[in-house]
Amino acid sequence: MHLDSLYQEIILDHYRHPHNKGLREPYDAEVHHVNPTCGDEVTLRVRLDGDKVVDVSYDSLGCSISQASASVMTDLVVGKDVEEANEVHQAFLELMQSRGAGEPDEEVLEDAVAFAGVSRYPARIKCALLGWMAWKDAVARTMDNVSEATS
Amino acid sequence: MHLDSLYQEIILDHYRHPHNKGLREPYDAEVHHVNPTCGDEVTLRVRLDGDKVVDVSYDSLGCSISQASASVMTDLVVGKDVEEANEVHQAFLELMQSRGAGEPDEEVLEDAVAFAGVSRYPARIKCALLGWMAWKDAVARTMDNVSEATS
Amino acid sequence: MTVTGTNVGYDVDTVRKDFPILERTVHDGRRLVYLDSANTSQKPRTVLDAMEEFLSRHNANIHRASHALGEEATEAYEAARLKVARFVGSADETEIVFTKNISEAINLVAYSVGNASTLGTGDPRLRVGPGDEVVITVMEHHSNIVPWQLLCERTGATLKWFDVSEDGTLDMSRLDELVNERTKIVAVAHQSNMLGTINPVRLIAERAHHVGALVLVDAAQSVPHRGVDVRDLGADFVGFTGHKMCGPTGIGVLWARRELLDVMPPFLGGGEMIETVEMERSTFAPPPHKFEAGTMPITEAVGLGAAVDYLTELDRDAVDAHDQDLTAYALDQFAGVEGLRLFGPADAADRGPVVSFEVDGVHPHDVSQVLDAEGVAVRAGHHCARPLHKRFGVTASTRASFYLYNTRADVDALVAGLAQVKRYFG
Amino acid sequence: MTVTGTNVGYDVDTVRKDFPILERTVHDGRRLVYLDSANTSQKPRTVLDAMEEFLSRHNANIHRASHALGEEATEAYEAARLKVARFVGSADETEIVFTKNISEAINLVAYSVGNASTLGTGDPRLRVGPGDEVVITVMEHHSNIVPWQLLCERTGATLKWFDVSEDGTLDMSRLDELVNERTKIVAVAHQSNMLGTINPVRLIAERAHHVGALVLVDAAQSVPHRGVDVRDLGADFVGFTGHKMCGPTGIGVLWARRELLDVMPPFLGGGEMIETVEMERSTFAPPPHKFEAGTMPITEAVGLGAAVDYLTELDRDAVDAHDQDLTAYALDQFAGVEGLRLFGPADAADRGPVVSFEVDGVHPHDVSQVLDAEGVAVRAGHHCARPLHKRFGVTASTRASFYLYNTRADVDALVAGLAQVKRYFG
Ligand SMILES: Cc1ncc(COP(=O)(O)O)c(C=O)c1O
Ligand SMILES: Cc1ncc(COP(=O)(O)O)c(C=O)c1O
Repeated sequence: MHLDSLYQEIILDHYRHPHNKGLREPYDAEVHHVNPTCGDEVTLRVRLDGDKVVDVSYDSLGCSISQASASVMTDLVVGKDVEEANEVHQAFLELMQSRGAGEPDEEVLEDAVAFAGVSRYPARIKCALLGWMAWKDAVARTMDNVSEATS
Repeated sequence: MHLDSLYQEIILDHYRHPHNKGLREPYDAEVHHVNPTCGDEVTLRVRLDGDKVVDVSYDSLGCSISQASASVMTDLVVGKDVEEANEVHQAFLELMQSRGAGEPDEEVLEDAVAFAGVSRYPARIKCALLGWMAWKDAVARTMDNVSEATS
Repeated sequence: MTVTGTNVGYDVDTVRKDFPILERTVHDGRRLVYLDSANTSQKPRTVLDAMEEFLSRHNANIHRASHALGEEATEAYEAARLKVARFVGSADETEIVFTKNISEAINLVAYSVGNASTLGTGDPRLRVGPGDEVVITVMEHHSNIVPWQLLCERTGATLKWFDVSEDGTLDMSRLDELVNERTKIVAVAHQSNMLGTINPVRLIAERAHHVGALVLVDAAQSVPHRGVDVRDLGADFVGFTGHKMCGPTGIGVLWARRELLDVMPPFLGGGEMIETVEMERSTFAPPPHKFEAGTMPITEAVGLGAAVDYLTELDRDAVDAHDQDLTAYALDQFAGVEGLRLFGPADAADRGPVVSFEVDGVHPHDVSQVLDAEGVAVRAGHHCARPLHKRFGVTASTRASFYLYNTRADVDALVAGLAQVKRYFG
Repeated sequence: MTVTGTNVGYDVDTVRKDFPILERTVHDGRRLVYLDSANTSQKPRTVLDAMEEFLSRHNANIHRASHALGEEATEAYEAARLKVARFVGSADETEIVFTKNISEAINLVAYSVGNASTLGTGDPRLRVGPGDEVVITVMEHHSNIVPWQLLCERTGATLKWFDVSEDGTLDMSRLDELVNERTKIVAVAHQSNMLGTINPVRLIAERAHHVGALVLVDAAQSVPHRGVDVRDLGADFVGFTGHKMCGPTGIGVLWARRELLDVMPPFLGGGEMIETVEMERSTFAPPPHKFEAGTMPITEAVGLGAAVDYLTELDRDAVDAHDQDLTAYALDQFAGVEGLRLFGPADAADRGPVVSFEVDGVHPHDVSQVLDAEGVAVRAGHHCARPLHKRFGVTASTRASFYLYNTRADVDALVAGLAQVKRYFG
């Protein structure tokens, strides 16, 4: 049944047992993002140390895809340099735009390869990206704050 | 050729030799009407004596149908009581709405029976009515003026 | 009228044959169970044919062209206006203004009022400013919220709203307080697109008129189903939208009392809405043309006319009875689904044919995804009624909606799909 | 490109077969000679088929529905946006806002600017008030006049305009005076719908940008015919309309630089244009959705996409050459018609394929009526360009316009019809 190509076991696992969920201190920036279609929400905090992503925590309301994606995302970016993390984000974006034809690099995307099937469901791509968008925004704000503070 | 059902000889005659054209003094009310689609215009003056239509004069820019109709209209209303004239107007309106199926009463409409064919050309009905609309408006204003003056 | 199963006054199997799309399958051969008509309805063959016939035989611009096609096109367009007027009980077709959807219809009123307010001249009923109030409800579709928020922002008027009770009905207890001498406009849905609740529009209109306020009714969800008579509603403005009533996209309707259309300033400026244009200033055509700027959705109006014919022929009472029957049947079946929370009135008699619900522990997106895989098309999200969802403590719900081509078998497919949902996410 | 007769780059006889309506006759079997495409164009079979296919196979609401049909419909609608973007040279399809026609597109800009002005916050380029000037031309269609008059009325800004020279070209001599530091917006037609004149938009835009004003180009008459590249035009906003370019009614386009769409306040409020709605206030979606309130003309967008495909496949240069050839031929033939006064540039190279004229002593309504009886469909009136007609001392004119399916035989029929007109009214 093709539903399984969307709801891979990895996704359902992350959905049932999300990683890094719950807002934590300390943090450099907090953002709140909404999916206008369904009202799904995520509040996300980022903590950097120089270029290094030290912590990402979040609270969210949403479907299995958006919940699982946020969980996988935190696993992928915490501990990386911002630049590296952005590369992973870019790879994930490309996967989402691949209309089911993407061949995700498991080295880069790890658990996120499970989202390959989502790219065939345009309505769900936004769900998978909600956490990532919040992450990107939060990092941008952190950088802004830093550059303001040092300029 | 069915054009002839629209452009009856009577219409072309009135078009080429319009009656009562040219603005005259004295008058009780003057109105200016425009056909928004084609920009055709008529300026029309009415002079009443009590309930009697003493004079109607006009100046106009427009097609054969609107010119001829104004000319025929003046013939029909001058000399009548306002109420009688309104009945003629009503009969003409009904003819215009008849979609070619009207059987105009020549006793009432005289030369205006020639416009029966116009009712089959919706785009031209407005042309045929331009002068009549101005007439109706001018009479209404005259009556208003009178009732204001006497109240 | 005899009621036997879903076959109420007409044979639904015959009706289904009128809708070409119902023959198609989705996801590798599954029967399409279309339960999203409150979002947009499907179109009968007669509507498709009317549009095709117009486009391939009579297409021309209207009111402007003095040639055969132009006359045919104008006649077809104006005939559609007449049909729509009769359909909602208006004796004067110049009370029907065509728009692109009901959202535009509501914005038309809000902007016209805004323009009257900015210009500060004309009819005092149309002028709002600081101290004045516009009243809506928590139950509204965003299209009947945002235009009024924007109007209030532009004019300094204050937005107020009716709350909704736990049972999904409007909280009418504060009617006299909410609708008072400061109120200039009351805008309310005839039927909620989430809860299905049918609102006591007449009662609200009476109070509003008592205090001199104007009333707009959003009838997007009611006109497709039940016989709506604009005079009976007691409103000043009634809007509805073509694509939810078997008609095409791109066409909506504003009905308004002619006396109001006469004094309202124009909204969109452009060709065809004018009387005369000088560079210095323009004067405007009488209604409805004053509000129909530019080339209108002509083919779409013709399509809507055909939709109105279709609904009339089917008999609106029969459609209403059919929809009611399905709603009652669905509510009945839902009672047997564990963990299902229904929003809105529990009794089918108090609501239209939309049922929104929550499945315990499963997000609506996931519910609808599993249903879709079974061929069952429902809507998941806030259905453009976010404040109402918030009122019930959720960000989203799953909504099934029924129309004249649905059957009890469709409801059964939905219920079976919900079992599948629970297996998947249980 | 080889030019032989009217067969320029494509075979017009083959092309005519694509347009079902051209097979019909009018007035008891006369061949339809459709010379009113500047009013609205006819539609090729592929456009009709795309709409029919969408309605009978994929119809659903977009962006909202999480089911198979909803995804197909969303994809079809967004694919149309992409096609339109590429068609006019935009690399970013979020710069394409769908409207119901170009009139709405122009009103959208005027109202968004008006809203920015009323709120008094946000980007200063969008705020106009007393002392500020909006510049248009005497050559504009009413749809590019009235919205600016209404804006000026609401905000206290002043409307100015370019005059037109006797030869039908824009009087550019006062450019620097008209477009000055007080100017906030310049709105100008790319091609006049009465005279055919093609305006030096780029030059005007350069001056406007030099003084910090924004530029809107009304490309309703140019996009159907010649390749229009929005970046080449140098404008900030470009509008055009589906029904004049082989597409359906009910759909228009506003292209705008993304950076401007980002800072413009919304126009119509409603579903789908929001980010989040609270009763107290709402925030809005990013462009283009911010400007697409309510259910959009979905089928119509799909139809427009098919029209764009059709024009692209035919090759726009070929269409342009074909139209030019017919215009030149018509001007040639007109030279032989006694008592015919042509409005606008005498050289086909300086104009688009519309020719407006006067027949000495015969009113345009009567001209067009006689032509219609011969099967020749032209437009009579002021063509929604009353100030321009006044400029040339007439209240109305007769207009013939040519498009990709017209032939030299059509022009011959027109000229023969004019002889008939003179016999009738001579
Ligand atoms: C130059 C020009 N601008 C604007 C318009 C208005 O287009 P629409 O009626 O599709 O809004 C037209 C055509 O009517 C036109 O020719
Ligand atoms: C109650 C209600 N009002 C307004 C609308 C908006 O309709 P449209 O999107 O056609 O403008 C809808 C449907 O979307 C609705 O259900």
